[in-house]
Amino acid sequence: MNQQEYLDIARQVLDRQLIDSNNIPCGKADDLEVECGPGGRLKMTAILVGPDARARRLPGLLRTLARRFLGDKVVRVPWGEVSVITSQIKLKSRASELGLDGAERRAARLIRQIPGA
Amino acid sequence: MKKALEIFLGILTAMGGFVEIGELVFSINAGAKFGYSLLWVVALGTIGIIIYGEMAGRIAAVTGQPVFYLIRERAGFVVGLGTLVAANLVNLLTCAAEIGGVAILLKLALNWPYRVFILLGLIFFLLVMWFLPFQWIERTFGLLGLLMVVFMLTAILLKPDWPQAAAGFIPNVPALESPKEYLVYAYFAVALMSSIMLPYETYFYASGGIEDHWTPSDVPLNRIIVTVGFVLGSLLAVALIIMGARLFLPNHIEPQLPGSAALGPVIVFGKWGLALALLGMFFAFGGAAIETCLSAAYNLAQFVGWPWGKFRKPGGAPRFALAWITMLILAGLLITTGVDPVSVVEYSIIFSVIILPLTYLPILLVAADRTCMGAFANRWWANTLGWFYLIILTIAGLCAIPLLIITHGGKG
Amino acid sequence: MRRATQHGRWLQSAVALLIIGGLGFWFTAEVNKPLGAEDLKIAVSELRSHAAEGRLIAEQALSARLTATFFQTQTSMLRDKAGAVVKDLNSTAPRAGLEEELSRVKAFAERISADLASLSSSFDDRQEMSRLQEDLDTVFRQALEMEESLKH
Amino acid sequence: MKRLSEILYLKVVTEDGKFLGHAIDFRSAGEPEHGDSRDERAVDEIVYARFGMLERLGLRKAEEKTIPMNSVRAIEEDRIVVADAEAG
Repeated sequence: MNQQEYLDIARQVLDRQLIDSNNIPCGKADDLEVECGPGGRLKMTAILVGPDARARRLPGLLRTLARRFLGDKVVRVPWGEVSVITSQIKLKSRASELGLDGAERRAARLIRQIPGA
Repeated sequence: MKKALEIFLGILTAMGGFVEIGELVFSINAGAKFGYSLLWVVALGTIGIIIYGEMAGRIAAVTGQPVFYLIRERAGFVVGLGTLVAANLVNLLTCAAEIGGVAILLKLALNWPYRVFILLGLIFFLLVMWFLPFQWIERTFGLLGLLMVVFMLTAILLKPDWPQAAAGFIPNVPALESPKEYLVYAYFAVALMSSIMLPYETYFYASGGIEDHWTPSDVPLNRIIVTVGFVLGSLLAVALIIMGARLFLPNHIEPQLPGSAALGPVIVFGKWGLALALLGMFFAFGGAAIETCLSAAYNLAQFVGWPWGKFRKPGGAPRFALAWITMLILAGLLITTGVDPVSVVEYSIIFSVIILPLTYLPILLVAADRTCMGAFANRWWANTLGWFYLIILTIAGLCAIPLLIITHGGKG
Repeated sequence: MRRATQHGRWLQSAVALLIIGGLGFWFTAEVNKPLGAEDLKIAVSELRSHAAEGRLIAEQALSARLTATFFQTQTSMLRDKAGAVVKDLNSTAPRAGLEEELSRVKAFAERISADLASLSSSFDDRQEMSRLQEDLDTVFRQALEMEESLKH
Repeated sequence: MKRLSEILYLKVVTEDGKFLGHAIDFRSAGEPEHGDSRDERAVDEIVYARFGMLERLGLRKAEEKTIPMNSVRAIEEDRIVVADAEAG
């Protein structure tokens, strides 16, 4: 819907929903990796997903707690994987290929043991 | 034709799902303490929930985004997380209270030990949520919750003083004996408002729209369902207030038990009234229990970006499924400790006033935003009303806890 | 759009302050409060309400509009509520000068919960039921009077 | 190597210490991705704004200004320093 000729990284990428090539939700853009060149040059190189990326955005004590209880896993999705940006961010590969499906797979193994799952 | 049926069912579902244990208790007590004079709060609250329910539904239909996507994207990660925690705490408390309420109702009908019924209720809900598809759950409980209509008939047959009742719809403060009484009045106004605008209704409604795969073409449907459904639903709250005013006020009773509510239909219809009242409340509370615990799972999954929704089989959204199962069991454990469901829900309602602004602000911002809503963005009047309610709710939120403490939870 | 963060932050801090302050206030209030006229009034009005409801239920049962289960369960739940009031009253010491009122309230509380207790087992005994109904009626009126007197 | 969350909302000041506002976003030229592929996206402008009480309460929209990245002198722990020329 937005036909603007620029991209506002914080407002249009950060905290947005990621969906993989099969349109399956696979996490949020919890943070972004930016490369600082000489002077003030900045480049976005990757989307970071996972508990650690989230934890780092919390204030002091909460951050340590979050790290302890939710682990410090973080998955790096190279910017080259980004396919389409609308209100969601569509990726080019499947969640499994990007390593974004770990927890989901473990939960599935558990749930599938219940009849009717 | 199919559309017409969908609208019809949607309306009835929204109506049947409108009242839960907290709203029931607060409405009856509002009537039992202050007669008809708090009816205006029901009107105010109903318009509010219609405004924001419609916005949330419209956003879901147009952008496919549920409430907690918006909260995280617009309010930011930290504030969003705060809202998530608060919202799900309220969901947990409410869910626990509804389960307790259901157990009490079953006890009133069969008189086995209370905790046996908590367990049975829990198992029943788990099975229903595991096996039934979303629409079935929503409609079964919504439609059977319509048995609550017995309270409307009761209210009418109790021959209320209609002109006086009508006057109650105009914002007013009655002449009361002591300053303390005015605080109690304020407390009930805030609580009633909150019980009608409980945040989970918006979370659930918007996520439900996505469960039903709404598209922009469903925007009118959404509008009709919200407006007609919630107005009809609020008539139940009105009926409960009238019942309180006509039956409990003159008898100097301030009902503290779900069973007390059934006395109205009993007096008018005898044993049949009793049966209908108990059944109606059973499905109303049960529906609310399921909605609150699903909402909690929706909120969490939407905030961290998991696959979610009942339209996916549990195996297709495993963490979502785990979330609602855990939620339901936690609620069950909480209520098994023997805490009084009614006081639990009173707290949850007061605390939810505080998260209402945090929930509604992002909805308002997105609904007003042309870049993502396009032609479906708010008109000026929707924005004005939206901000109006946001201010009211912020004020209410600021008064909520002080009032709770000063008035000893409305006891005086 | 992230402007939201700004008012969000503001709202959140307000909320946090409210919750913490509120809970603190609440807690201190709960811990060190001797039983004042206020609390007595609240206790009496609760008892008054329970007595009145017991009376109403008895009346409905006498005109055969209630099932045995509902009657028994509802009345025994009411009894528990009255019992809880008794417990509260016994657990806290009254403020000076209120001893006499306190003992009267306790008397009400015990009488009412006793009445409700026997009421819940009187479904098949109409005479007993109407006797209890009358008794609850008298306690109710006395409680109502006392409530009024405590208001001033 | 930094994270967006570390530089978002930093103070924006000129070399002689004049406070301009807070960095509320980083703008990159070129439409949002729609199928095309690039391995990285350069940031071209910093979007900043001043937040008074009214803006915080949401009663007034904060006025957004932008600074081209090439006039950014340094990105420090707690602030972004830009050339004096931008102070206007």
